[in-house]
Amino acid sequence: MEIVVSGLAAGGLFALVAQGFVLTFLTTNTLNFALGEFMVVAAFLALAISSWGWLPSAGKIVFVIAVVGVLGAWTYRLIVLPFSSGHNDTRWLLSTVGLSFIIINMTTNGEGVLRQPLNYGGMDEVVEFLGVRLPSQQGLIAVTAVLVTIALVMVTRMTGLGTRMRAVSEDAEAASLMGISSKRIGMIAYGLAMSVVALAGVLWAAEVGVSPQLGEPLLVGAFAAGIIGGLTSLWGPLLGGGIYGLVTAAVGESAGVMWGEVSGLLIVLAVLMFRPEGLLGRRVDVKL
Amino acid sequence: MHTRWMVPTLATMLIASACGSSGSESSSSADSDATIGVIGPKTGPAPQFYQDTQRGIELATPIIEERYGLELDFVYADDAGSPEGASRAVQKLLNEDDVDAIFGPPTSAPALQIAEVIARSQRPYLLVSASNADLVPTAGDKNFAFRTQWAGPVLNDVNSQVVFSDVDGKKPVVGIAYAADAFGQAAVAQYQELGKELGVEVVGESMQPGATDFTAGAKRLRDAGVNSVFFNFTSGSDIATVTRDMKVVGFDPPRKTTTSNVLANYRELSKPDEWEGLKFVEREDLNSPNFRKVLDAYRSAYGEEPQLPTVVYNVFSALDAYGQGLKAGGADREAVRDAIESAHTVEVEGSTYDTPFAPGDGEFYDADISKWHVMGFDDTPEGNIVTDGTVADCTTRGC
Amino acid sequence: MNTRFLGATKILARWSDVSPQRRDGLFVIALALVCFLALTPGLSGEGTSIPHMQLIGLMAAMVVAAVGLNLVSGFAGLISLGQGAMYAVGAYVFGYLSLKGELPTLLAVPITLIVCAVVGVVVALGTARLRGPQFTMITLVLAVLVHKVLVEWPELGAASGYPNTLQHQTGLLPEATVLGFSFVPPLFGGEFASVLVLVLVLTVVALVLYRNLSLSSWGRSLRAVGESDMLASHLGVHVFQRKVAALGITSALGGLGGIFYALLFAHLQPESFDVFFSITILLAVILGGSGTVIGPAVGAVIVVWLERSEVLDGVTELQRQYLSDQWYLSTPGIIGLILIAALFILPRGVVGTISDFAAKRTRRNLTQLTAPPLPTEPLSPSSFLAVNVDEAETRTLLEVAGATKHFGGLLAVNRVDLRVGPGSIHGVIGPNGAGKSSLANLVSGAYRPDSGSILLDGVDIAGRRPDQIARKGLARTFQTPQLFSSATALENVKAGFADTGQLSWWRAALKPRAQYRREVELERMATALLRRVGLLDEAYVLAGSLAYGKARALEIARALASQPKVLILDEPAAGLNSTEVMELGRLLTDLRADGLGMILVEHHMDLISTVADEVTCLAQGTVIAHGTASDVLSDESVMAVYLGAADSPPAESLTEGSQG
Amino acid sequence: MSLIVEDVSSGYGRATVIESINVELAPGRISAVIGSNGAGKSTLARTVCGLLTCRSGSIILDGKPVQKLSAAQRARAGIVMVPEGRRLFAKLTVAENIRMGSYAAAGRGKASTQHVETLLDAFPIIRDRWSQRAGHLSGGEQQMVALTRAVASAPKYLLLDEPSLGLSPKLTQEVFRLIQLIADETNAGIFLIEQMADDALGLAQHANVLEQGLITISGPADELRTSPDVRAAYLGKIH
Repeated sequence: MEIVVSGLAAGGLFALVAQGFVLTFLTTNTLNFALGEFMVVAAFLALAISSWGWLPSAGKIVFVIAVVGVLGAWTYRLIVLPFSSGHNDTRWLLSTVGLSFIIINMTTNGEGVLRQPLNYGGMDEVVEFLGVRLPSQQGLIAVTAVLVTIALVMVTRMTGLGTRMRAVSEDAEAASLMGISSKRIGMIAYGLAMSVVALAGVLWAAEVGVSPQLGEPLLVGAFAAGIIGGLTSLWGPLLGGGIYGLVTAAVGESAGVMWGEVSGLLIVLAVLMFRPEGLLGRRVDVKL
Repeated sequence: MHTRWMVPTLATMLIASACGSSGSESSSSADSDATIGVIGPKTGPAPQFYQDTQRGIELATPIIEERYGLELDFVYADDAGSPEGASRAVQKLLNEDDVDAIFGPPTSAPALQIAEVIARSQRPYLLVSASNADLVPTAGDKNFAFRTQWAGPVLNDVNSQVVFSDVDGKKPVVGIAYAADAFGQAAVAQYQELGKELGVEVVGESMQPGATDFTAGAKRLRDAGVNSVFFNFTSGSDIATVTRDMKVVGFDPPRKTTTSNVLANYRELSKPDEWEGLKFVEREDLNSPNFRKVLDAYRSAYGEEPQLPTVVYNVFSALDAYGQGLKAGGADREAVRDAIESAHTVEVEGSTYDTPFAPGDGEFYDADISKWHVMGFDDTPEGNIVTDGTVADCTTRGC
Repeated sequence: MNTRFLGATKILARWSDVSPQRRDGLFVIALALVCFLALTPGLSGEGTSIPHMQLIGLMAAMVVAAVGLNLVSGFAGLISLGQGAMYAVGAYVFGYLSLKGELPTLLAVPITLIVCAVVGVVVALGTARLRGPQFTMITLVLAVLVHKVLVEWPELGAASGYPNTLQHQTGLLPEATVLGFSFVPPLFGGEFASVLVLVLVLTVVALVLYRNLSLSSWGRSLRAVGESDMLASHLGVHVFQRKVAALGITSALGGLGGIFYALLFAHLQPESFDVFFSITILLAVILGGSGTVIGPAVGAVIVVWLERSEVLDGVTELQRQYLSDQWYLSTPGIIGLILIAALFILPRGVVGTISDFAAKRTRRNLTQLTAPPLPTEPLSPSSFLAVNVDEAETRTLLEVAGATKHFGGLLAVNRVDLRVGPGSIHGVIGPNGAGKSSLANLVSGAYRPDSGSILLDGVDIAGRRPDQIARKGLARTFQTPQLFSSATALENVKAGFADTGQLSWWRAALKPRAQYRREVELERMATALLRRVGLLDEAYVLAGSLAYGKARALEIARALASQPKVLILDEPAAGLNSTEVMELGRLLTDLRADGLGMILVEHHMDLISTVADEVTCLAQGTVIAHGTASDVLSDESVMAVYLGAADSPPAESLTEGSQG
Repeated sequence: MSLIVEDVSSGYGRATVIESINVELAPGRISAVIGSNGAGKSTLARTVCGLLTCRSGSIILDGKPVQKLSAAQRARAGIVMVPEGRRLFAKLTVAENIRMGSYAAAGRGKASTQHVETLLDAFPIIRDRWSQRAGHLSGGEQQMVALTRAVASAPKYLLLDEPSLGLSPKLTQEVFRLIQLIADETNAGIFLIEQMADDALGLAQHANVLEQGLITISGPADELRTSPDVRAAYLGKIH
């Protein structure tokens, strides 16, 4: 029981970050390998504005989310779009990796690696849930993950924007005939995705402190969550995050933390080999 | 439109390569008595070690120069915390700058990469920070390495007397939370041996340095019935993660011990209820007048507390020992080595240490740690350091 | 301006005048010279030369790792982030064998290489079916895994490195010894770092083998895979096997880099082999010119030089002085910046860009200067067409009977019969979505038929893989020409020969005398084919810069190179102007005269009616008319499906999905 | 008020498929472009709607040159295309597909919704499928939804690329009836790009015959219906 709850709670964080992968992959067939670094940017931004007394914490978080969202949109426009022409073009992968180097390096030089506490956006009590002790922040993040997912699903199902996004992901050319520019939709998708990531970044930084290494340890887990669940399904991250969290927690407790991480990676390998589209993903069949 | 800003960047780089300015700030001047090379992670994962070594040198040098009528030069090189950086830096120091002695590197991976190279270079090798035990042969005749920070063997005694001592009358179950790096791994190996000797059960749990989750490990320690836990990490922030998750899983053993590394970046990230009962053992009493003098000097010079007070302090003792050696040995490095080894006393801001080294013993601190001090933090948000007393006191009447 | 390039022109011209053997000889000599010059500063063995020697050594290690990666990521188009992991495996295995196993270097090196190759093959077996991001992710995950294992595995010293005094009573690996002579690593002053000699010799050998490999038919096959698996398999390449082999070799070369590292520093720390390192190897490939032969080597030298020399420190200092003392980039960040910049400014890398430039400047002169001794007598057709004309009439080359293919609910090809004899052209016409291309794909093996039989020269090929079918003597062209745009027309034709699918990698790498002769022969036959399709003057033009009509002709030439019995032409006239169509018609009739059997899928009715002996008209996947051109084109139902007269045949239409 | 295509050339990659095409279309009129496939009909359609860039020449919408605009912009400006093979969004419902159309309607939304209503009344079958996934519809139904979707975009000029593709003659007639209705309802000019010459000529007032990327014949539809050249354009001249 304890393992289940704490495992799922841990998975929540990965799920939230993984949404950043799924949203962009769904609409643009690209991934932002600098995802973890967008968390870092968000965290440092949050730290920078923590002195704004006139703005309530919620306001600050919203501000951070908005700014990082805009950055995300332009990231797509400037270094992803030019390198994602056609299906065989995966240069975006390299350009985003390059971006992550730049961000990590610049923040490390500018702020140093020591973790700095973030004085808002966090709760440091420990809550009892189903008889299991959880840091309330972790619980909060897990709940947020679920809520964000539901919200995203609603947006894509109900709103015009969502319909547009689904349309573009299905057939960008036909969508352009409906007056929908796939470029703009792509920017919106990246903006949305990086906003989610920013939210995760702030909430997590509030728990563990702000540092350039904030995102790095989470990236593998988020990756795993996205791939296991399937990069083409908004529900994927929740499932994937849950599974990854459970397995790593279970194995970690029975065999040691390190083996927990290894087991997680092994699952990812297995999924990639035998079901590359993920558990909930739809197969993208190769055309001639 | 992108190329527009790319081109200038590349242009700058080309210009730079044209004038190719040097990376390590050197200050060699002809009339100095010795040039000392300092390797440390100026950039990279643990810059606090570089910073406090450098600042310690800046503070101690004038004193030592004045005390022994010497002039010392220092050449700093960044190992970026990486083995490659270290092997590149050490070659530069040894060959291009032809230094007479070497400080650091303080972190394990770089140190391990180049330990052998320095050892064979036949130059006094001064270690001022806790590094894993047999990193360098400080034993054996004609060793050039001198360590003014406690290490392996000494640590064992700390453990046997503090960590491994009985908990309310019974043999304890010892848990070691350690970083998955050389420092942690080497230490935990020793603990397990010691455990065998003393017939004490030892449980080890590793964590990636910089990781943000230790709940699984904490649970394993808890479920193993650990009642005396020791944190072996290079950075206080990792200890913060561990104590936080121990609180989360409701694991609060009667004894929690660690090293003075906890002083770096721990209290900023933790709460009083997480460091309640947390102790660390050090040779020096950080509240002693002479240690305060060092700290005050640091504070007035840099306007902040040192991340690693002991490193700063150890630089003082190391430089004093080297100063004596240099004064006696002069340009002959071997003679310098002998002089350091046979130094009678080493003085740091008023407190003196007799016959710190001996043939076959490059360790500054001797194994008898009964006179060492047990310290902890008070329950204020700042977590001021409180001294509970010497180890002897604690073992006799408990702290 | 031009005078400057005249020099280049001359050199290029001379270069291509030289005979292949001598060319390769010169390459070796040049390499050896470079290596020697690189060593000279360290011959004295002074301590001050150690950093230089380490730099050279690291360059060599990066070079072999990068050229290895180029095979998979540059040629075959599978971007791998795992090369650093193979490098690590190589270093540790070699270290372990020579310290714990106490094996002599001459034994430890080959064993290590084999181990790495095996690892690579195992990985490939699991991953080679993947493409694009998935493959990259898997390699990334593997790299992370290897790193974790190295940090945690006690036997290998874990984070204390291998070896370390605590466990192994020494911090250094034993010196390499070959035949009793031991090689000194560049760690301690006063002695010439002789291990560099060993390293550079191995580097030269590796580079020569790699170069042979990538210039051979085997290398062409990898390029084909990179273009598209489909194209490659139609050129007779067993794509999966080829990818597996390539990954094996790539891994071995990565491992060799690791061996160099172990030889140079005699101590291994897991921290040295993180993902960042894997990415720098990839950067080397891209910066130098991914997919060019020697580019990655150049890129490797540049990257290592940037990282090790103090140039980037200089850049950092400049930023701190003039931009910001807090927010600036140091080495890793600048590497990232260079990575992005390279993608923007040098999409083909340093070498790729330069050679493109040179090619542009010197093309004209080249075609005059370097055309090899062309066969003066027009090569007799039968010498490169498999069909023997005299016994041609007697048999059927291709017989399709009742071929059927569904896509979901849609019946794309419905019980189609079709027969092609030697020296005949069978036209296939029909409105859009009639199933013409589907039929072509069934025959060439791109699709598996649901039912029906397809006999090629008496052998049933239904359901076989395209490469199997290609080897049995069937070739095809594609609706949009699929050429290697960055290679010359001549190279493109060479890719068509059966060698592409059959030459073994070790033969290609070792390049025995016979292989030289074979290459010459290929050159001769390729030239002859180019002459045949009227592209002789464009022999050395990059396929990418050919006019559309000529590109189509080139594709036909490549198809002919495999000496097919049957050739499928998928809309060869599309996008051709009327004169080009005329030429095409002439070419087809010539080929017919040589006894070649052809299926001509075409909309261009004039072409059909001039060249086709038989015509089959499809509609909704069904044969609605068959006979001579004039019969079919005047057939009522055919007119109906084209013009849409009221009484067109009952066509099954309420199927779901669209055929767009 | 008209859509003018002024000696436009275009193609794929290095291939020039159509050359110096001149056609004009007035609101409310149906102009057919016929020719066998491979003649460049789709290329023309894709060039006019902006999926392909013009190599040369200009496209003028009600006096304003639009050849520089992207497909999306042209759609919002009123040039709407129903692409070959319908290209419905298979995973979206019929309703959503038609709503997608309305995004291009920009300011002209009001009128378009009424037109859509009229079409739905005339072809109730679409309403029956309203909340089904478009992928599950039959070819004919898909074509009707595609046309409705286009009308929802309030087109000033409508490009129909092979609306009869893959449909039985009966269904083709249905679809053409719908096209006629659209022409009458919305005063849009319609380029009917068709292979089925007879059907197309029956519907259109004016027609152009495309051969090897050139317009070889152009004139009133009923004249062309009887012309032998048209037949030659399809089945070659050599008889």
